[in-house]
Amino acid sequence: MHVLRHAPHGTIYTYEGLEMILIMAAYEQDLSVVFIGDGVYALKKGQDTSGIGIKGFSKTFMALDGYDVEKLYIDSVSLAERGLTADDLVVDVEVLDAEEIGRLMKEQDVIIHH
Amino acid sequence: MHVLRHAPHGTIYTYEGLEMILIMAAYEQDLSVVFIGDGVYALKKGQDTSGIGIKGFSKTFMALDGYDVEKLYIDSVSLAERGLTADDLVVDVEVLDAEEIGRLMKEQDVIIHH
Amino acid sequence: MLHTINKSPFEKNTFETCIRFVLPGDPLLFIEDGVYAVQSGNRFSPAIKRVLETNPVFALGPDLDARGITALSEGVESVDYDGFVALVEEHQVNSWF
Amino acid sequence: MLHTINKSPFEKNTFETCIRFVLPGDPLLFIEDGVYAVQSGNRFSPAIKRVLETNPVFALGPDLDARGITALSEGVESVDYDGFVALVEEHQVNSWF
Amino acid sequence: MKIGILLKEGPYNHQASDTAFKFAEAAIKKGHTVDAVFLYNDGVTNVTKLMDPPQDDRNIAARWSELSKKHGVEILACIAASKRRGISDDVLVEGSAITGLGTLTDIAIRNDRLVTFGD
Amino acid sequence: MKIGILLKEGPYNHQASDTAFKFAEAAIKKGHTVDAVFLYNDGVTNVTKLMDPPQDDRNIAARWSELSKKHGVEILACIAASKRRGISDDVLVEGSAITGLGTLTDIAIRNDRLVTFGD
Repeated sequence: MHVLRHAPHGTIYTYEGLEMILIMAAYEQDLSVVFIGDGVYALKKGQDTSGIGIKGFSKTFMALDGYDVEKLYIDSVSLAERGLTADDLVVDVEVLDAEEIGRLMKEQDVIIHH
Repeated sequence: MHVLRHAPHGTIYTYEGLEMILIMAAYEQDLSVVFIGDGVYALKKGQDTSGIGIKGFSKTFMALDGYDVEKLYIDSVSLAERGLTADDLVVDVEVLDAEEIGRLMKEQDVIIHH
Repeated sequence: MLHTINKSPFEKNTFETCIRFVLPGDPLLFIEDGVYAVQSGNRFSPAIKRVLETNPVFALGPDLDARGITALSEGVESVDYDGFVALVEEHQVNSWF
Repeated sequence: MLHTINKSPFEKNTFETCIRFVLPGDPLLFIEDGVYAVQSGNRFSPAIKRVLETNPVFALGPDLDARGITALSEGVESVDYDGFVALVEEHQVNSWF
Repeated sequence: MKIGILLKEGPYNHQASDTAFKFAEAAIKKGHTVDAVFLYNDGVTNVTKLMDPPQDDRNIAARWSELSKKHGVEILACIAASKRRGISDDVLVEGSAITGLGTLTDIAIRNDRLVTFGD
Repeated sequence: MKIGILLKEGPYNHQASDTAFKFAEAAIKKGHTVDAVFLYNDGVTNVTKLMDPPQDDRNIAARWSELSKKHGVEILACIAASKRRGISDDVLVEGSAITGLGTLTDIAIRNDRLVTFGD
């Protein structure tokens, strides 16, 4: 399970996390991705990075489906306190509460935070 | 003015900040150092870093006096919310409130946060 | 004195720490992940509203665009890098991160 | 599942975020700047007390020593790197930073 | 038990590298196998042999190199992260290597634990 | 107006380097002099010529080098911070140099502004 917890662009963690997810998806079954905290911002619609000179990557999340990464989860509290709803996001993700995500984490052999 | 805002050891910012302060003190008059937020932990008595394999440096703050760095200020709120008092610190620092520190900042030509 | 803030207020205490030391009248400029603070309707909107009562608040437009933030808290002004430089022309800089 | 936390709770939201996802019974281990959370009598002591009602809480001794923290919140156990390894023997690891 | 380590920060600037090393040492001393340390993000800069800290300070690259020699721990830097940060074969400390992210998947699968250190 | 820049983080991992560059460009375009960019902490890794990012990405070291050539901006890495992180004369991109912290004092004194970018 990969946990994305950083906003995009301010640091590279989300971008390099996504690179890792894409490669690992080619090897692993059952890979899941969870968006917690500022990680939910990675999925925000309407990102245009041309002004900061950094390559955007929000559209790459739409491609995850093609890599058989279908388990995308997002923390409901993180979304709500940022004034966002599922409609603001570039992909369909399953909105879960913290306990549900905690239970999913508990089932994992490997968890990597980005 | 140098503003130390990081706890020691977890990152190098406070240590390299102190290195900068020592060098600049040789060139500049009127250099001041302010401890805000986790920066106040840098002055905590009783640090023993032998177990983590990183060189300790809290005693270097005691040497600042010899470099004519005499203006050491600390934010009262940062100290209080960490359950610390001036007695817990390795050097004498002037405890100020945020407004007093804000006014000192406003007088500066250069402010560097570490 | 210009105060710049580059951290998301959700992740780090930079914003909350900075505003304790800002004097009335001095401008704040949110850059990089700091711009999430001025997105309208989030947990920090009331705090931004309070700051605006005494201080001008700016956010770096290219950073807002990069993050898809279109709705700003009322009273916050978007500036480009030119505007950033213009603020630096007028003020000494206190960069909080 | 072992949850490790390496950030000061004053500076970053790591601790507050982590505890929302921890299930009852799972151990927490504070390391690096994370250990400031278990210093007795600070702003986070009540939160640590609440966590201790349902979960064992550990802090890495060498990191406590390095920071001059001698008084821990009651119920928090100090372990050395050996103890860290022992916890990893028993649990899969979830490293929060 | 077989343990893999993922290290996501560079040397000196963050304690992550020191904690990862101390943890690896302790695990080995307890009889476990530390299979590999995989370096990602700024972590790849842990293995440049050009680092030259003050004499009274630890040399972090040399320390990883030593761990590799003594205990057969593979020290592996991600190639994409390395290229971005100027880490190439020319500057690698002995005992380290550059590899792809596929190797991290192998490490995750073949070890009983993967422990991450980061910032 | 004369402006000095202090950059405290490395390339790619944090946006600080990008923002510093965009700010410097805009200041020069507005007719100001950007006197120097001083690199501290992980910031020293901005000037390794070994970095080799993907073709469709910016090359941050090359960009600083270009700025130096075109506009006479000194790109200076702190020697103590550089040694710790494996940045030596051998890997410096053209237009950059390694220097002591005394130079930062000079930069602070001789410029109207010192603007810091960090993490």
